[in-house]
Amino acid sequence: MTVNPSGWRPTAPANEQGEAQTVTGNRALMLEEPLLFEIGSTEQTGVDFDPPRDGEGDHAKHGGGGAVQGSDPPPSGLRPATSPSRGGARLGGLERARSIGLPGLSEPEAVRHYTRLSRQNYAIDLGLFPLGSCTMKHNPRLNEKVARLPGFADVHPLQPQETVQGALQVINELAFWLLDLTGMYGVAMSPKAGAHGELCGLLCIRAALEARGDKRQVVLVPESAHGTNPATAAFAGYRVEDIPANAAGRVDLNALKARLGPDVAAVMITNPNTCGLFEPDMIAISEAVHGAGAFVYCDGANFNAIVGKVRPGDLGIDAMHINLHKTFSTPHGGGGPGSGPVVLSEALAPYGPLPYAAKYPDGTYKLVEEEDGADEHPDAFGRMVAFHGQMGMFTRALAYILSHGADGLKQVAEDSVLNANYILRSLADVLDAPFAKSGPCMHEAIFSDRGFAGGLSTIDVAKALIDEGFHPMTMYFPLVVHGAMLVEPTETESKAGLDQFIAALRSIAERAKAGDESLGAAPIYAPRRRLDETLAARKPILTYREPQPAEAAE
Amino acid sequence: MTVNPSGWRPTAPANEQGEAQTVTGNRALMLEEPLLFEIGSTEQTGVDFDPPRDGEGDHAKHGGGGAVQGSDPPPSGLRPATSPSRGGARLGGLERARSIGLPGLSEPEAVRHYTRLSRQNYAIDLGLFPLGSCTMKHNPRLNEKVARLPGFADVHPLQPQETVQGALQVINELAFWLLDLTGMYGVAMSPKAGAHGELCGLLCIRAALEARGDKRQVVLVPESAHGTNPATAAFAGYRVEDIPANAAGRVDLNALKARLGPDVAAVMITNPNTCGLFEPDMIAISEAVHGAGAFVYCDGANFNAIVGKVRPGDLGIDAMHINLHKTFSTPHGGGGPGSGPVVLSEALAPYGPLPYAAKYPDGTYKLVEEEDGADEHPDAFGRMVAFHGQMGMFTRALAYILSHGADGLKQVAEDSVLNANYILRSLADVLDAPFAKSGPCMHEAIFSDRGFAGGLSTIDVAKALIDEGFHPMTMYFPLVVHGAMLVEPTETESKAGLDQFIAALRSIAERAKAGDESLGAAPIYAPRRRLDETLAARKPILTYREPQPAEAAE
Amino acid sequence: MRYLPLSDADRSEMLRVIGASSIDDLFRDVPAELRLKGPIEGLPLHASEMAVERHMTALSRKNMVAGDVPFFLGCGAYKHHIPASVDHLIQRGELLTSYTPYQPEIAQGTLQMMFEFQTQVARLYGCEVANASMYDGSTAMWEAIVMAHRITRRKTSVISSGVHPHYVSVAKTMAKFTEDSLETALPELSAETDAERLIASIGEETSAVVVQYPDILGRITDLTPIAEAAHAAGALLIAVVTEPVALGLIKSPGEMGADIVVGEGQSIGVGLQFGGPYVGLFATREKYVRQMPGRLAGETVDAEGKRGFVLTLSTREQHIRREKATSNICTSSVLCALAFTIHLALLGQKGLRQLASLNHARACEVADRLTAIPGVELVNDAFFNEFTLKLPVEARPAVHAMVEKGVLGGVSLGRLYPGADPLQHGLVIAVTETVSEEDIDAFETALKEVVR
Amino acid sequence: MRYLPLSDADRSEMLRVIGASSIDDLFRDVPAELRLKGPIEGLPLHASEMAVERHMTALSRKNMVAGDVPFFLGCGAYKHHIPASVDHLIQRGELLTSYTPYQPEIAQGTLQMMFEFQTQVARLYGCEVANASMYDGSTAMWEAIVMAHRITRRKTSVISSGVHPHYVSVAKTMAKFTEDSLETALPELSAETDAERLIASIGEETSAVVVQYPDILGRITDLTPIAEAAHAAGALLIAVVTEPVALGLIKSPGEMGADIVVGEGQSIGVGLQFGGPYVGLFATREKYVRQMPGRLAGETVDAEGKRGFVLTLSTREQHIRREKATSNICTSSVLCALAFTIHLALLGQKGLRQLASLNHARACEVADRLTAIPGVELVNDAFFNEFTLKLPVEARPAVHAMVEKGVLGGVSLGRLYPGADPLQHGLVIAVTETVSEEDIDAFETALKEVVR
Ligand SMILES: Cc1ncc(COP(=O)(O)O)c(C=O)c1O
Ligand SMILES: Cc1ncc(COP(=O)(O)O)c(C=O)c1O
Repeated sequence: MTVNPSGWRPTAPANEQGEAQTVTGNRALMLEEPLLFEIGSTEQTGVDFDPPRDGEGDHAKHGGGGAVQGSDPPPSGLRPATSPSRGGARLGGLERARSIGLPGLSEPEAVRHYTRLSRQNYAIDLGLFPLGSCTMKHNPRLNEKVARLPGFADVHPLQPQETVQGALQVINELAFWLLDLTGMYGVAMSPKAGAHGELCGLLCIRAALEARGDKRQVVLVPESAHGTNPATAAFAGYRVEDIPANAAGRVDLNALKARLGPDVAAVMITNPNTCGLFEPDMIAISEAVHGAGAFVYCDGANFNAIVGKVRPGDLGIDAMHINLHKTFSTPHGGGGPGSGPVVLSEALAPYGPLPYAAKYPDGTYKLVEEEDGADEHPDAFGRMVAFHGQMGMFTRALAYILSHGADGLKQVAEDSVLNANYILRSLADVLDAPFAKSGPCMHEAIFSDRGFAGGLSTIDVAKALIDEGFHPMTMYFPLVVHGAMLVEPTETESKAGLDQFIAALRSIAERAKAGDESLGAAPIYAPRRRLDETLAARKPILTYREPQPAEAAE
Repeated sequence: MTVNPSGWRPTAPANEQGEAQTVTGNRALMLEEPLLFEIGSTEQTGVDFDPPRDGEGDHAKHGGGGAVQGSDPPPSGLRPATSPSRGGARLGGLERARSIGLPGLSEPEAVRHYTRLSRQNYAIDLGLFPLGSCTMKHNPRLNEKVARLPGFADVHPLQPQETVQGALQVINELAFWLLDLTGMYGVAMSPKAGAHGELCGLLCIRAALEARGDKRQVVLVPESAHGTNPATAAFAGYRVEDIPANAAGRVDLNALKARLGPDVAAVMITNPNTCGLFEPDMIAISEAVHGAGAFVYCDGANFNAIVGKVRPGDLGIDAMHINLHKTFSTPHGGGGPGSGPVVLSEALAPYGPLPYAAKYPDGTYKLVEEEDGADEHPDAFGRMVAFHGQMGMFTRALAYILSHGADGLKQVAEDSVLNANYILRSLADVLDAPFAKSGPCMHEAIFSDRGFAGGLSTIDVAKALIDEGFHPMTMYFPLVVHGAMLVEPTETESKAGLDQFIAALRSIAERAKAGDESLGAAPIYAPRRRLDETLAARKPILTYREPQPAEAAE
Repeated sequence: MRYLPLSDADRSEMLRVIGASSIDDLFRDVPAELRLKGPIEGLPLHASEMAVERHMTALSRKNMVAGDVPFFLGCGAYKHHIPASVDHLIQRGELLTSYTPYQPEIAQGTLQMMFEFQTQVARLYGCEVANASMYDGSTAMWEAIVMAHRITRRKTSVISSGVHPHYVSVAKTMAKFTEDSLETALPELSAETDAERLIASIGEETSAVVVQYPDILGRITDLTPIAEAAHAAGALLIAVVTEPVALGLIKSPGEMGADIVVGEGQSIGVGLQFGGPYVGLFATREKYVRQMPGRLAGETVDAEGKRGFVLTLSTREQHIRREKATSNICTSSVLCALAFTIHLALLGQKGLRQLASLNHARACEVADRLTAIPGVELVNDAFFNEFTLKLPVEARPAVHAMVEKGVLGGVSLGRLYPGADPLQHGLVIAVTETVSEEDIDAFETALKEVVR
Repeated sequence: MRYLPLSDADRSEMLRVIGASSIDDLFRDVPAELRLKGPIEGLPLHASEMAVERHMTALSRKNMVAGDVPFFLGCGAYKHHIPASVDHLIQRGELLTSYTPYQPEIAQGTLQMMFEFQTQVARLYGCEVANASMYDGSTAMWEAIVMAHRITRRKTSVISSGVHPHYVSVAKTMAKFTEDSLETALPELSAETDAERLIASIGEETSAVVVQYPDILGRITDLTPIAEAAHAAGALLIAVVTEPVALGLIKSPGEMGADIVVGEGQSIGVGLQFGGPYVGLFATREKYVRQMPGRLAGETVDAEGKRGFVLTLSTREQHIRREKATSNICTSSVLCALAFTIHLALLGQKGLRQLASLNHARACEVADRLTAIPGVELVNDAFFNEFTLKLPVEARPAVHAMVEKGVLGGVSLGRLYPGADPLQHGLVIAVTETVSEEDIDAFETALKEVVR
């Protein structure tokens, strides 16, 4: 390992503040960390094994210890099982001979490597994370605790059902409350994330249409929709067409009506939409769509704004996915795992996938799989995943729903909307808010880059927020707003926290309008300055390659 | 809360690098955090209670929820016990009327407050923590896991003994291995930390002396001893006198012999001593002390250097405390909890305190308390603590000992000594190592500030190490070395980590000798620059006081 | 409510600033008649943490815990010991509560770990590149089939009968809608895999051959001939690995010529969790990277020339390419990938090899012990840590009978292939390092009793 | 070995740099004949994490878990529900694995939390200042007696019969060696505390009066008269609080004139842990701060004028003053103090008051239910969440008999005061928010049966 693990060299351009450089490249608590492959060794391991017996001689040389040596009192747990004389003899000649090239770390090195790396991340636990459309709310620690109860964490998906009644009850109870909160008829629990839920919903629609021998080809998607919507429609074999928006940032009802026809299978609406606005014509939209023999898919990623306030089932929606990792607080974990249950209308429920957890009058629970599917759920369109869905997210989401309860969830929606409108109105004088005149927003506030001095754009504002100690908002999405800044504070932010954010964004916005070039250099205090994404894409380096001896020397 | 929670004001002296200041005072991931009392409110709480029943109306107004409202399936766990109509009626008129002034935080605010604060700390998990005499080694995560098993974490100290056999077995097994590793005769498990163990040891000695009607008044302690040694001797009612050291940094045997006499109760030796040196005359010392009718107390804080290599019992020691939070890896936690079991010679064992966990031939365990003490342990000098000692540390230390085993612990001592000598020899050319000529050191290397340019001292080197991403070594201790720098790497550091540390310290040492004034400004990258300790001591502010309206305004 | 920081005073002050008279004012776009008047019906009001914890604990106790009994289940999910430090580290707020690393300057932790993960997966699979995770093994397999379709512009894939039946149903379900055609078959209780059938059925319409290694019955066979046959016909070989620990001991699919290797990563770092969340692994050849689904972390430099990492090749992805994306995946399974990379970094090659050989040795012992029971036959010639027994009785009732004796004694093929009569006597048994001598004794005793 | 990063190659390279021929070369100061030749005898060789975890788990399962049964024990250790976030936070490496904050520039996290803790403790106790923690309540009480001795230059303290017997034994043990004299007595099973005896026995040799509040029998009484009497005689009042939750509902000792208030903080954030580690709380008047033992965090500014915190008034402490220090304490119980401050910050005044009133209401209910059992009498008039019953039978066997019925039904005074006949029928019962309706039913049934 080189003394200075970062790429930094004294010859590299000294940064603006002409900082005193350190020998290590570290800056006190901001520590540079080399790659695993630069510090680990294939001869090192952070996992010990109990001593070999005959036949395990194979890894005797790897030095398992002799925990069984005479000990008084003899630690009962410390006796490994013996193993047979024939170990290693039944691999059909497929032994892996070559080095795999996987470095190992001792536990102290590993804890330090990952602790240091983690400290280079921003997270909800550090501060406001107003990433629009992502609902980065606080993740309750109780949820982490219950998900780790051995009765949930250490249970195999194929255990006989009499041994997993509690697990099935969790799925069933959560399904029950999701239906209660959405006013829908059925729910598919197995989708692994929102996009997977979208796919599940569209497949239900397609199955329903095919059941009536109807081969429709087109799915209509607003321009403002999240990328997963068109991608999913295409993945499900549909042709995607745009729905135009009106000046108020909503679906243009008349344009939609005009386009509807016998070739349209479904309309995908996001409500509240990605501009953070509720679709006031939702019922008219649903009626028009149903009138044309199509179905209404609702992207429920923004359900947080209305949970406990209005039930999607009352809006004429046929299918909607719910991101448990957004509205129901399961941690995002740097990019998943998520969970995307899909609630279904009476028309679509029969086509939902297998398996599902059913409750029987005698209080027992059953996982309905292919075997019983034929009788109990004959029209199921199929199966979306191996096993039964994201159990680890179900336990967390159920704990969250029971913790908040009916009163708490209503408050969640109200506070998330209140926080967003507070930001919207507190900054409307310095930032262009294209839809502000059309009234209040829902859970997120959207601004444009209108009025910024030439050469400065949304990204400069975003990066300057980093220096101020905040995660930037969603940038340049949705596409319908120029240089969009989509700010979703969520309900778990305090007023004091919002006030600090508003003050910071206000000053940055003023600098952007005044043409303060220094914004272009932001961030200056983060672990890294702006990164060269073009270089990364032009010649992709996607895995580590050991340096040639020459380089290694340095 | 003010927008800028730190004391920083634009008017304050801009720091050396003339950094661009932020509105919030934050620097990207280095976040300023106000005091709990500045962000919390006495009306806010992060703990919910279940709904009031008659008589608990008392806190009904605090809005407990109605978890019991009709729910299907009824979450069984969600029913609180009812309470009587007389609640609050039996306080003997002592109700607390006045506001307590304790602010509360919601869970999201609390998680953020403490996460941000934690990020202002250095820790073993971040990097090398070579604090001499403190043995800051890696704390295995397995230990944290086992200490939290409900069977250990959720057991009451006064449960009937038939319900805590496993807990008693842990104490007994750990005691068994500590005796095995030290070659001593008995062990007192209840002391809460090293200093408490010292006290326990001296009280055993005093009890033994009094048992033979011997009222000795003096305890001899080397100048190089840790402050707790003389403090403990005084606390136990003894007069403290110095033992001089020789040029090689060891106890001056002849001077000691000369001082020994009928008034000397005990000699407190640290071995390996606080200069990181083994006392080669230890046996001669013990013989001399015993010859004079006194006892040998050994400060075992440095046991890590010799564990599994030599048994203190073979060195003629009568009592020695073991810091489980050093040698046996229980986490230091920012200043405890620790645990300081004391191993005793045959001469002192009868006087050890109550209670203790005894194993009986039938395989059962008994906690011997005052009740049975009279029969089973009549000479016990008394009791050191309520209950039975640091169970949470015992489980961790036992897991550690079993994990390392006999071979692992020997390796621990060897690697800790190897690492220290590697540092000693790698820096001997740039730093003055007063005892280097006398041979190898044990687990820690000591340097002096000899050769630093005028105006620069040990503290400047220490603070510069902070910028380089390391915790400083122990400074100005022991007192016998001028500007002492006591470096204890421990065995859980990799060679690569040591090489980086050596390179950093080398460059700083060179700057110190060259008189580089900028060292005086270090640290510049830490959450705070050097703090004014004189001001803190001159007018102590030890608790928060709400600002007067005037100040509050700003 | 403990998760909500706003006080009533804050709320009214904020409404004042906004210029709204009431909170409902802000919901004015929601048709008034549909707005719920009070807390929604049915759901109880909020509950204390203690009450919720007790409810969840009560539910958890209705399940039989794998770690509490002799346990021998596999078939796509394996019980391995996970070092305590893994869970400790992934619970750090900076990893647990961060989002997909869209802002690389303050997401280097996740990005570097993704890059390290990609490298580990590629090396474990013997491939050139890997992505930063898919949902799980079953969805990864479908994405691989679609990817092969894109690369070869062919629509027919031949799926080995040794592929996990859930994986096959997922593929069949999707194929219905994408008009891909899949050739599938039921496995047979024989030591032979269907390699020959596969090779025979490769044609010029074939986009890919899909094989599982080790397969659903625990069988392992050299993939080289299949790879050669596929390549000769211009088709790809897709290999599916449900037990990554195996690759510490046996050849990687990449070494044997597989073009795309996908699989389940659950075995390493993730745990059983009743089936999810798990983590899909996905690796392939460098030349196909632009056809690959999922997130990719790539190396670059920052404005000061320091090395750093970013999400890259996003032009493959839905948020840029929308309907033209290689997949609709967005949120994947990064936290599980972090657990995987941490556990694998702790193991390293040395530990992984020890773990794998310990698993195999233990499995061999169990196979010997159980086949000594009269009437019990071993189906496999070769296997890693999982093998199939042919019992003298139907396996499914036998499994339930063993539960009565407190033993979780494998997965019956009847559970996986309901109605497939020739398979009803098949019992698939997985043996890992967590199996103790006492566990083996208990299993042996229980099985003896239920087969007699 | 998994905790040791050095490889054999590293070791020999390092020996080369050092110029030593072997590792034993470095141990040359240790008499050769005493150096162990190989691994020490007796102790087994190293073991896998899995094996150690299994051994420890097996031991843990030999204990009856408080949370699994109806549980009513107190007497200095109380079972309260601790929010999951508390343990999550104190497990952050930056808090768990840091040392005493000697380098304040990189220890502001611990230091600010200490400062916040000191403020919370002072306010809870109704005092001006508090330190950053002692080992536990019992050692804190002894330190308080020594401190009073220093302040008053008197050596006799009068200890209430209501003080926890373990605390008294600790004090007696120490007093033997410091020549302090302590006046103590056994408690009586009456509603009255010994306040009058205490007042009566105050003389001009008295350094301090020591009372526990609520006391060992759960009794609470106004401390004001005792404080006045003590002050009139130039003595101090030391109050001991073993259940801090009580102070959410009843007057603080400080409000009633106590000069030093010490106690056990375990109830808040720490948990039962079979008796340790716990955390000692220590508060007093500003004017006595320089006589106070233990660490203190104080506010100051850094070179840029930013507010920061440091350890201060160290001239009281052993590392500076050595034999003249106010105490020999060094490592105290900071991590438990952090758990305490986090839990108390989550509660806040509002939550603490709710928690305390819930505890009291529940305790009142249990007292009513149990005293309805024929022959069972309530000793207390006033109490918080703990009270004493006089049973018609000896309490100690009754407690064991209840264990047979799966109920942990309180602490018998026979356990605390072996041989003190008048107390043998006394049973001390603590009731907290964790007690459910079902627990109360089970307890009532069990007690009925054992007293009949
Ligand atoms: C509006 C919208 N739709 C769909 C998705 C996709 O959900 P997921 O990332 O869980 O697949 C997201 C999440 O980013 C979203 O914001
Ligand atoms: C040499 C020495 N003796 C005694 C002690 C006191 O131990 P503790 O802090 O556990 O009371 C220490 C710890 O700092 C020490 O280093």
